[in-house]
Amino acid sequence: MTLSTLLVVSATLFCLGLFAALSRRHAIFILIGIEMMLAAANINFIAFWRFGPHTAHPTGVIVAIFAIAIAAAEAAVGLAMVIAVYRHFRTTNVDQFNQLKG
Amino acid sequence: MSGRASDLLIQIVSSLLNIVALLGVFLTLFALMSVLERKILGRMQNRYGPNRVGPFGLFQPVADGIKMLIKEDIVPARADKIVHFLAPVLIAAAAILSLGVIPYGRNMTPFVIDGGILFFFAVGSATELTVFMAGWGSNNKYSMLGAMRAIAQMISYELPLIITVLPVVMVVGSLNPDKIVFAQKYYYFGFLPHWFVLTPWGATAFALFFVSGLVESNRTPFDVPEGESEIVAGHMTEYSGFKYATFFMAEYLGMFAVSGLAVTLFLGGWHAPLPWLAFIPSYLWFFAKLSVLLFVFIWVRGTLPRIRIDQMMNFAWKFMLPMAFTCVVAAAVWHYAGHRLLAWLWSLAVIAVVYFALSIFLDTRKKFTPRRYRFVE
Amino acid sequence: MNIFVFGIIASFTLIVALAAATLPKLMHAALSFAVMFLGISAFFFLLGAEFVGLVQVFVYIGAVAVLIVFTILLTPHDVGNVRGFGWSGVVVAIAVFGGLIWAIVKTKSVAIAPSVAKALTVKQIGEALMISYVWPLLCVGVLLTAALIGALILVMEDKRS
Amino acid sequence: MNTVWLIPATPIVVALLILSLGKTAPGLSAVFAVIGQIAALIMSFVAFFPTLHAHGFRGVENFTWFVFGNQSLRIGFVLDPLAAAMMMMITLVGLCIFVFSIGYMADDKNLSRFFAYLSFFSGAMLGVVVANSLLLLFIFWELVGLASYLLIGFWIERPSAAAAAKKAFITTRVGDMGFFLGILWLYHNSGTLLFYDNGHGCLESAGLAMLGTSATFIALLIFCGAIGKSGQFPLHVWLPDAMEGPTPVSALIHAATMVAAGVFLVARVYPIFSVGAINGVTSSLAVVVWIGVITGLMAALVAVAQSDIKRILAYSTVSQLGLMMVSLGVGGVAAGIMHLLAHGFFKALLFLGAGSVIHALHHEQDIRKMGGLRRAMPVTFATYAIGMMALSGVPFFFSGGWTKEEVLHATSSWPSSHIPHYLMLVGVVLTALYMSRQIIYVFFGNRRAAEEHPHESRHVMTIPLIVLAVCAILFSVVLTPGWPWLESYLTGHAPQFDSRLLFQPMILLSLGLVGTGIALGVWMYHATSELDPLQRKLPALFRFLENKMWIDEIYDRTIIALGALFAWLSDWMDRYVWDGIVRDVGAIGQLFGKLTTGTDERVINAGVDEGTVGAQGFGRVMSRWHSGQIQPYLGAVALGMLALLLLYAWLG
Repeated sequence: MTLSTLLVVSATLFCLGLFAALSRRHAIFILIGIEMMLAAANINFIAFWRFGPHTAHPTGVIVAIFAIAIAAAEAAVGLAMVIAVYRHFRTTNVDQFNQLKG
Repeated sequence: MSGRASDLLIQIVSSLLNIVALLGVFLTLFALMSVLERKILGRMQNRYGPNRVGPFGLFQPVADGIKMLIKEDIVPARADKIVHFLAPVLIAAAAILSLGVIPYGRNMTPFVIDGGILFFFAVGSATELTVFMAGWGSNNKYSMLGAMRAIAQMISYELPLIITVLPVVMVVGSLNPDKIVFAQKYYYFGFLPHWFVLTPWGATAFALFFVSGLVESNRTPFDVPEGESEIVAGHMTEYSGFKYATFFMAEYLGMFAVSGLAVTLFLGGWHAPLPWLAFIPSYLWFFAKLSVLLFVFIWVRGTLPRIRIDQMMNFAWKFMLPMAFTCVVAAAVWHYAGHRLLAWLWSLAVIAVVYFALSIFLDTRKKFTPRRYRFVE
Repeated sequence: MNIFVFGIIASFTLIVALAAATLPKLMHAALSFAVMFLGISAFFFLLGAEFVGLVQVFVYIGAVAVLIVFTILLTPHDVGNVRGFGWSGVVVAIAVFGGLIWAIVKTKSVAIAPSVAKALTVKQIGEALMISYVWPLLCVGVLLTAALIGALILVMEDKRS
Repeated sequence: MNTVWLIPATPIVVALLILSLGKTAPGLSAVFAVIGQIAALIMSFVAFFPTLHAHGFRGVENFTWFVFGNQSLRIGFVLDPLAAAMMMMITLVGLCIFVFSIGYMADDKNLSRFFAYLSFFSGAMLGVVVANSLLLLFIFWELVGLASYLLIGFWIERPSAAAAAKKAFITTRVGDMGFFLGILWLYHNSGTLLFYDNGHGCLESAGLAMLGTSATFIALLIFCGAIGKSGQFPLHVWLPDAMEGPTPVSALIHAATMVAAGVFLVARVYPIFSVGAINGVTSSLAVVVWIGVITGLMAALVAVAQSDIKRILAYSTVSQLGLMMVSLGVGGVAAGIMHLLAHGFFKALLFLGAGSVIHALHHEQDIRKMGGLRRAMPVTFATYAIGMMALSGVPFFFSGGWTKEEVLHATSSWPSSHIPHYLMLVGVVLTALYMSRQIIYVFFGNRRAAEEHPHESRHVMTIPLIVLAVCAILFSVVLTPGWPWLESYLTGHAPQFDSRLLFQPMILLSLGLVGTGIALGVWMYHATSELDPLQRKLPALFRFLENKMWIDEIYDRTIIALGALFAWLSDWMDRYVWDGIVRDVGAIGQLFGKLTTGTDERVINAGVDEGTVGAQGFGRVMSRWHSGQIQPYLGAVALGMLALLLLYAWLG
C-alpha cells in the first residue's frame, strides 16, 4: 500500500461525488455529492499527513477536523435551503430552479 | 513476514475472545434482566410475575426465545425489504459495539481505544439512523411517526447526555475510560471514595446523565416513540418474531451500555466503595453497581407515568441543556479552586444559582385548577 | 498495515459510494451515504487517525445523515420528475477522474510507503487545537453558531403568510 | 477671582432658562429673573470686598480660548475698582428696574420673553464690565447691542418700535465698525488684546510702548464705538427713538447698561487715549472733549423744546453723557465714572418715575396733557423731585450735585481751552431749566386733558422708586470733596477726611447756576397753558429745537439719500452692466454647451451606444450559457479545475 493507491481511492471517491452532484436531479443529491467530495479531500489530508515526514505534527488531522466541522455547518445550511426552496417551488428538482436564467 | 502474520493472528483471536465473552455475559444478563424486570414489576404491582417455567420462572427467557425463533417472520408487502431487514441488525450491532469500550474490571476493557468515550457516542449516534430505518422501511404510518418521535427525542437528549460527560473528561483530562476509572481510585480521609458523583457538579451531571440515558434507551417515562396507547409500538410495529426480539435485545443492551458508562464516569467504575472491601474482585463491584442502576431503571418504569412529548422537548432544551452547561462551568470552578472543601462550596453555589434562576425563569405560573369538562352540543 | 485489509475497506467504501451516487431511491442513497462514512472512518483508523475517524462517524452518521433523511421526509417529491439523469455530468466526472488518475500516476514522488509512526493520541490533538490552532477553532465555533442560526431562520415558517 | 465670570453668566443662564420655559409660567419667569439679579447683586457684593482691602487692587484671570497656527487667542476676566463699582451699580439699579417691571409689565402677554431679554441685557452688560480682553469686551458689547435691539423692538407689533430697534441697531453698528477696526489695528500693533496680563497687556506700559503714534488713531477708532453706544453726536439719533421700548427698558438702557458701556469703554482703555500726553492733553482726548461738549449742549437745548416725557429724559441722558465724555477727555476719569454711577441711580429713578406716571395715565406720554399729579401720586412726585434735583445738580444733598461739581472742577483746569468749561456751565443752567419745565408740567398746575382718575402706582413699582431715591441721596456721602472715598477708591489712593473742603467757592457758582435755571423755569412755565411760552416768544428757535435741530432730516437728505442713490446706482449697474456681462458669459457658455452636446451626441454617445450594443449582444450570447441551474455551473467549475490540473502538469 502506497500513497498513490490511497490517492487513487480518494480520487475515485471524489469523482463519484462529482458525478452525484452533476448528474442527479434531486437537490439533496448535490449535497450528498459535495459531502462525498469533501470526505475524499479529508482522506487526502490524512494520507498526506501519515505519509509525510512530520507525523508528530498533527496538521493534516487538524485540517480534517476543521473540514468536518465546516462540512457539518454547510450541510445544515444546505439542507435548510433545500427546505426553503421546496416551500417556494414545491419541488426539489434542480432543473426547475432556473429563476436566475439569463 | 511470519512475525507480522502471527501478530495479526493473535490480534484476531484475542478480539474474537473478547467478543465472545462480551456476548456471552451480556446476552445472559439480557435474559436474566428480562425475567427479573417482569418479576420486579410484578412485585411492585402486587402480583407474582412469571413463575411457571423453571424454578421461580427463571427459564422464562428460554421459553420466550424459543417462541420468538419459531414465530412467523412477517414482512409487509409494501415495505422496503432490505432496509426493513437491516434495521434490527444494525441497531443490535451498534448496541453491542458500544459495550466494547467499558472497563468491567481491573484490566478488563475489551477494546482499549484512546478516544473510548467518543467511540461510545459515535456508535450510539448510529442508533438514531437505525431506528429511522426501521420506521421508514416498514412503510407504516405508525412506524414512521414512532421513528420521527424517536429521532426527535434522541437528538434532543443526546446533547445533555454528551455535555454532562464533558466535566468528567475535563477534570480527568482524557477520553480514555480506563483513565477515567483510574482517576477515581483514591479515597478522602481513607474511607470516602473519590467518585465524581460525590462532587456537586458530578452529582448534578450524574442526575442529568441518568435522565438522558432513560430517554436514549426509550425507557419509561420517556417511551413515547413506542407508546402502545398512541402509536401501537412505534418503529417496531411491523416487526415480529426474531427481528422484534433483536430490537428488544438491542434496547436492553443499550440500557446496559448507558448504565455501564454511568458507572464508569461517575460511580468509580470497578473500584470498591470502601478501601478495605477491595479484596472482592473488581468486576463484581462493577456488576453490583450496574445492577443497582438497572434496578432503578425498573423502579422508575414501575412508578412513573409516560410524559407528553412537547413537555419532554421543552424540558430537554430549556432545562437539561442549560444545566448541563452549568455542570461544565461548575466543574471548571471546582478544578481551578483546588478540589478542596471551598471548591466544593463554590461549585455548589454555581449550580444552585443557575438552578434557582432556571426555576424562576421557567415557572409558567400555571396553577392546578379544578378540571372543567366541555361537552359537544 | 495490511494490503488485504486495505483492499477490503477500499472496495467496500467505493461500492457503497457508488450506490450512494447512483441508487434511484433517494432514501437508499442517503443510507448508503451514511454507510460510506463507516468505510471512510475505517480508512482513518487504518491511517492512525482514530480521533478523526470517530469524529467522522459521530458527525456524519449521527448528525448529517439524520438531517438528510429528515429533509427527505420534509420534501415529499414528485418521483418521476426527480429521477432524471444527466449524462453530461457522467462525462465531466469521468474526464476529471481521468485527469486526476493521470496526475497521480505521473507524479513519481507519491509512490511511497508509510513511515513507522507512533499512534496519535487524543491529548496531542487537543493540545494542537488549543495551542496552535485556537484561532481557527474559535472561528469554527462562530461559524457553527452562525450556521445554526441561519439554518433556523431559513426553515422558520413565515408567520405573515 | 476666578469665579468673576459667574456674575455675567448668572443672568444669561437665567435668560436661557426663562426662554426654555416658554410662555407657560410668566409669573415664574419674573421670579427667576429677579432671583438671578439678586444672585448677581450678591456676587457683585462679594466681589466688591477684595477690592476694598488693597488700594489699586486688580485681579486678573486669563486663559487661552483657542489656538490658530502658532498664535493663541487669550481672553480673560478682570476685577478692579472700576469693574466692581460698575457691577454694584448695574446689579442694584437693574434689580430695582426688574422689580418695577413686574408691576409695569404685569398686563403684557409676553412677560417671560421680556424678562428673559432684560436678564440677558443685564448679563451682557456685566460681561462688558468684567472682560479683560478687548475681544471679549467686543463680544459682550455686541450682545448688549443685540439685547437692546430685542428690547427696543419688544412691542414688535408697533411699526415705530420695529423701526426704532432697527435704527438703534444700525446706528450703533456704524460706531462698532470703527471700534472693530480699532481692535484689529491694536492687535496688529501690540499683538495682544488682553488689558492686563502681568505687564504684557495692551493697557500696560510694554503694550502701550508698542503702539507709538498709531495710538491716536486706535483711540479714535475705539471712541467711534463709544460714540455709537453712548449716543454722542453725531450718532445720538437712535437714543431718543429708543423710547419706543417699554419704559423699564429705557431706564435700563439709559441708566445702567447700554449707554454706560460707551463711557465705561473710554474709561477702561483710557491709557491708550493718554499715550504721549503733554500736560494731560492728547489730540484724541481733545476730540473726546469737543464731541462731548457739542453733544452735551446740543442735547440740553433740544430737551428744552420736547413734549414727550421720556424724550426729555432721553435728551437729558445724551446731555449728561456728553458731560461725562468731557470729564473723561479733560482727565477727570474718576469724576466721569462717579457721575456715571450717580447718574445711573437718579436717571433710573427718573425713568421709573416717568414710567409710573405713564402707567397711571394709561400710556399717555405728552407732558402738555398732564398736570397736577402732585396730589394724586405723592410718592412718585416726591421721588421724581429728588431725581430732578439730583439731575439738575442741586448741591449738598444730592449725589448729582457733587459729581457735577467734580466734572466742572475738572473742566475748569483743562489747559488747552476754557470754552468747554463755560459751555458746560451753560449746560447746567439748561438742565435745571428743562427739568423744572418738565416737573411743572407734569406735577403742578391743573389737570389737563389726560386721565380723569390718576392714582398712585402699586407698591411693587413705588418701592424701587423709593430705594433709588434713597440711593440718589445717600450716594452723595461717598462723593463729597470732604471725604472723597469713591474717587480715592477708583484712583487707588487712601481717602482723607477734611470737612473744610466741603465748602468751596465753586459751590456757590453752581448753586447760583442751578438756582438761575430753576428760577428761569418757574418764571417761564408757572402760567401753564397749552402753548409753550418759548414757542410763543421765539417760534423759529422752538421749531428748530423741537425738531431736534433737523439732524434726522439732515441725515435723511444726505447720508441716507446718498445711500439710496448709491443703492439705486448699484441696482442699475447690476441690472444692466453686470447682468449683461453675466448674460454674455452665459451665452458663451451656452454656445460651448451646444458644441459639446453635439460632440457628445454624435461622437461619444454614438461610440458608447455601439459599445453597449456590442456588450448587449455579447451578454445575450453569454446569457444563453447561464441556464440558471446549478449543475452546469458546478460542471463548469469541475472542468475549470481539470484545465488547471492539466495546465499545471503541462508546465511542470
